[in-house]
This record gives sequence, C-alpha cells and structure tokens, in this order.
Amino acid sequence: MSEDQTPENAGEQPEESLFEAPPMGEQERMVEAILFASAEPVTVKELAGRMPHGCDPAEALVHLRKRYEGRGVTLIKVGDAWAMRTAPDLGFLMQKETVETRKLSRAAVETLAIVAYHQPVTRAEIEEIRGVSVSRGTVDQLIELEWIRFGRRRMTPGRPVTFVVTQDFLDHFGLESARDLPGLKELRSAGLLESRPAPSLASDEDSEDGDEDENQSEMFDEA
Amino acid sequence: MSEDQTPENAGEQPEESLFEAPPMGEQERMVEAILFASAEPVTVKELAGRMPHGCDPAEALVHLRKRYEGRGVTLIKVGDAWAMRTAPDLGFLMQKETVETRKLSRAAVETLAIVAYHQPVTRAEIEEIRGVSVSRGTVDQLIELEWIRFGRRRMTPGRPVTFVVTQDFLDHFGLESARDLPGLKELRSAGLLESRPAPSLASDEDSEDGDEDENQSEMFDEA
Amino acid sequence: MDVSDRLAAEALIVDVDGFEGPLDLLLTLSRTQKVDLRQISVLALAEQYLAFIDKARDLRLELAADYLVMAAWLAFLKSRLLLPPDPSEEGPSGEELAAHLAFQLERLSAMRDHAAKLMARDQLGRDFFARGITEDVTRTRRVTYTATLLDLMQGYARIRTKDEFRPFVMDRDRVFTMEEALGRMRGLIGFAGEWTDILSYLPEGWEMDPVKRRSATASTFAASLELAKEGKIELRQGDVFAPIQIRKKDR
Repeated sequence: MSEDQTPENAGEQPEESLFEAPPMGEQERMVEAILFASAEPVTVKELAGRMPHGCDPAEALVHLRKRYEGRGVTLIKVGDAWAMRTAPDLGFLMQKETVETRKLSRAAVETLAIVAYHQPVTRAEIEEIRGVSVSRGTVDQLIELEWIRFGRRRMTPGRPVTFVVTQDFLDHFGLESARDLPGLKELRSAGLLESRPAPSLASDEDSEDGDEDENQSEMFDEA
Repeated sequence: MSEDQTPENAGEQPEESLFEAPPMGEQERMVEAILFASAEPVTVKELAGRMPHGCDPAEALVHLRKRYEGRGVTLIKVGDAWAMRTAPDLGFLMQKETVETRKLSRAAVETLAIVAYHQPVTRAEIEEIRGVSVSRGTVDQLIELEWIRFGRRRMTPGRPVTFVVTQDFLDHFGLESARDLPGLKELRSAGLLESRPAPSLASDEDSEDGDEDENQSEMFDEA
Repeated sequence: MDVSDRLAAEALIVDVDGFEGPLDLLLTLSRTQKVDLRQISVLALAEQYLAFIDKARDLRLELAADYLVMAAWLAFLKSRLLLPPDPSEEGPSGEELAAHLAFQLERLSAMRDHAAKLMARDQLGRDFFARGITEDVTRTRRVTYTATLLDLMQGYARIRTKDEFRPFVMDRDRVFTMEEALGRMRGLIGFAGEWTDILSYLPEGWEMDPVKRRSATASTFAASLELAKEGKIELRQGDVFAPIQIRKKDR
C-alpha cells in the first residue's frame, strides 16, 4: 500500500515514513468502527485525523460502502460527512405499535345505544333521552370508531344534523340491521333490564321507542 | 398467497397466515438493522416481537454473526441478548467516544468481583470474605451503575437479600455470561469459591464472634 | 520477634487507615513471608500482627475495635499453637483455626487478583463501543375500543329504566299530581252542595292541552275517590262513560 505514496507526501508528514499504513482491509475496519460508534456523521478529514498516518479513509469508504450495499445498514453521505443508517426499507422495524384495548365509556355506550335504537337522531334528542348533555368528544369518538356517521339533516328549524349507525357498527355487533336490536320487552325477559316499575304508573314501560310525550300519554290512556 | 386461506384462519390470525416469513437473507438484514439501531443488547424474543410473523431471529443471528466475524464491528452475545460492538482492538481510534468513568474505589472493585464470582451472595458473606464491613455507599454505587442488583432472598434465618450481577455488567465487561468470568474455573477447583465455615470455638470468647458464626452458618447452608 | 520483623512492622505503621480491616492488614503482613499463602506460617503472622498492634499503641494511633478483636483472637490462637493440645479442651485445634485463617487470606487474595483481572478486561465505553447514533424505536400506541352487544343493550336499558321515573322528576309542568288535585278540591268542595261534574274541578289552563287534560282528569278523579273514602263527598255515575258527578256530603 505504501508503494503508491509519493515521496512528496512522505516529506510533508514525517510519521508516514516511519510506519507503513495498515492494509486496506484494516482501514476499512477502522472506518467501520468509527462510523458505528460516532454520535455524528464523520468527515473524511476527521477520519484521516483519527486513523493512523498514511491511511486513505476515502478509499476505505468506497470499499465499505460496497460491503454494506443491500444490507440492513447502509453507508450514507450527509453533507460532506459519512454515517451509517438502517436501510430505509426496514424503517418499519423501528416502530413498535402497541394496541391497547379499552372498554368504551358508559357515556359512549349509551350514546351509541340511543343512536342505534332511535336513528336518525339529533344531538338534542340524544341529550333529551339521556337526560344529560352529550360531550363533543363522545360523538367524535364514535365517529372515529366508524360506528356512527352523519345522517340527513332534519327538516325542522335549524336543520339539525342527525346521526345513524354504520355498516361497521352492524358488523361489529353482529347485526343484520339496526331493527334487529332487541326491544325493551326482550331486554327485560333476558334479565337485562331490572324490573323497577314506577310507583302507581302503568306497566307499559316497554312501549317502543316513540318520543317521550307519546309514552306518557299512552300510559295515561291505559290507566 | 391468500388462496389457501380458510376464512376461519384469516379471521383469527391475519398476520400469521396472510404472509409467509421473509427469506432468511431478509431476516438477516432485519436483525442487522435492529441491532445496529440499538445501543442496548436486544433479546431474541424482542427481535421476534419486532420482526414479521414466522421469522427465526435465532437462525438469522447465526448467519449475521458469521458475517461480522473479523469486522470492525462485531456481534456479541450478552446474557440472552445480542448487541453490536466495535472490535476491542480498535479502541484506540475512539478517544473521542471514550466515556470518562468515575474511578471505582478499591472497596467497590473488590465488592463487585466478590458478587460476580460468588453470586448470589449476601452482604454478610461479602463482609466475611473482605474481613471488613461493606459500606452502604459501596453497594449503592454498584447498584447505581446497574452492575449489581438484588437477587432472591436467601432461605435462611433472617431471609437476607442476595446480590447478583446484571446484564449491564456482562455488557460492560464483554462477557457472554457470568460463567465466562476470568479464572472462574481455577478459583472453583482451588476451593476458593466455597463458603468454608470457621471452626467454631467452644465458648464465646467475645460477643462479636457471635454474629460471625451466624453468617457462617448461612454460608454453611449454601454449601 | 527479630529485627527485620520489627522493621517491617514499623514500615507498615505509617498509616493504619490505609488498611481495609484486620484481614487486609494480615494479608499485607503475610507478603513479608514471601511464600505461598498455603504454606504460610500463621504463628509468625500472628506475631507480626501483635507486634504491629503494640507498635501502633506505643504511637498512640487510634485503632478500630475490630483490629483489637483480631489481636485478641490471634493471641489466643498463638497460645493454642504453642501449647501442647489439652485433651480435655473442646473445640477446634489451633491447627484447624490456623488453617481457616490461611484459607481466608488466600480467598481474599484470590478475589483481589480476580478483581484486577476483571478490571483489566476490555470495557464498554473504553475499549469497545456501542452504537453512537441510536435509532429509537418509536412506540406508537393505538387504542381500540370495544363494546359488546350486551354492553349496548344494557346501556340502553339503563337509560330506559331512568325514563320510567321521568314524569315525577322532569315533566312536572305537564303533570297534575293527585296531591295538587286534592288540595284544589278540598278548597272547592265546601261550595259544592249540588251534584257537579268532576271535570268542572279541572284547574284553569288544563282543559285544552290533551296531555295536561288527561293528567288533570286522572288526578282529579283519583282525588275525588280519596275524598269519598274520607267521607267528605259522594260520587255518582249515571251510566258507563257518563259524566262522574260529586257533591259535598253533609255529616
């Protein structure tokens, strides 16, 4: 290797003549180790400064680059410096996706249930049925889950948007259609509804989902 | 690929059945990229968790280790994990990367060696070997360096805690396992790792010996 | 104790603090014997140690208690080693005790040597290096929410169960309660000497709205039953669906 050293160079750097530069294979190893351990990209000049005299890091880089071609790690040039990086196509390995399953909040479950049983339903109607206001986050969450979506606007003053359940919803809950949802009577007979008849009121709580006023008048009619 | 999928499988484990494991060359690249990107040793289990389903990181590691033999960067085993490290003979190039470590006190070095060679070892046993009490600071320092940690409690009266060395310790000293400690075999065959009880004196010459005897009985139980 | 021993002890006396306990001191003293620790003369070592302690006392150096305990023990050991064994004496012989001390010294010495070997190994961050630019694994957390059909139905059931109580809590403005009807009728009944349709007792403003009318009718009817039970009024109805009439009952 030292044969290609011109005498001029040797004259400039006296150490060169004292020791022969290591073989190119060794120089390649050195460049490899330096680039691996360095926290920042390293310039050729810096490499030369750190390697024994007479080394040719530029040439070593050419060899090294070839060696890493197609590997999981590649040699890249950053400005006038060099660095090792994982191959771009393997970037997915540097991501770890953890999937966390959480139970839907009670507010979300109830809102979802109301949309399912009463669709198309406006936000005001949901609030009326639940008796509490529905937070934006709850609706957004259900939309994000793609379990509810916007339906047609209601043709009433203010033209409020309505919500309906999606096909994803039906798929998730194993329903052919929202009409397959069990009615209150079935819920009760399945033991899902605690039987708490209101005192002195008629027994027909099971009246299907009409609106509240209707329910009440029905109750009185039967009294 | 998907033709042979029965719908049941597809539903249950989409990842496993939809894709075949990548060819071994690709798996080798993946292991290379992951190990390159990490400063900490990575276990085979972690590798498997990050690579696509069906990969065999253990086999890929065998290939990769061979590939890096004699390079400037090598693949080393630390406990049950693997890491990329620069070849030790190139340390001289790394003055820039060298981390100045706090010089360990003689007490700390000896305590560390005793834990490494005698592990699991109780504080009383360390004191018995060194003939002097172990200061809290010494143990704290070694724990802080993450070179020793608490092991299981010894099932002897008082249930004393034991100390063992950590993976960081192995990593720091380039050891594949604690069995590779220098001169371990010789020490063992010379009987110097046995806990040999002091011949107990008939009468209590002085009260201080009382403690000593207890400690020794612990070591006795171990033997 | 010969002169050379004394000299050696004197050289060591400079700094007692330099020793890490009596065992360390003994190990250092043992080096003057220049023999394998397995061949060491424990008797000579004991004498060296005791001389050292004496010297330290002469110089009024403060010695930690464990140095003195060791001195006492070595004096005892020395006597056992020098005197012929007493068959009546129990416990280990002087030789056994000496052998154990030698073992302790050898073990400490071995641990020192191996500690040095360990520290002489290539070390991470000094001789070999980890990756300089690490690429952290970015952890993305994806949260999926689950709910079962059961959750859904239970949620709905919860709301509907709540609805049953709503007339009492929420919709009072459209419900005329029996208590209200009773109060109203008790005030009016004094004037009702003749048979009067109970519908005339409906409060003002409750006759037109069908919902309110129904509620007021029901509660007024219920209240009249209550008043009849109390014996305050009489009730009559001419025919099915005919108007129900009431009048004050005179006692």
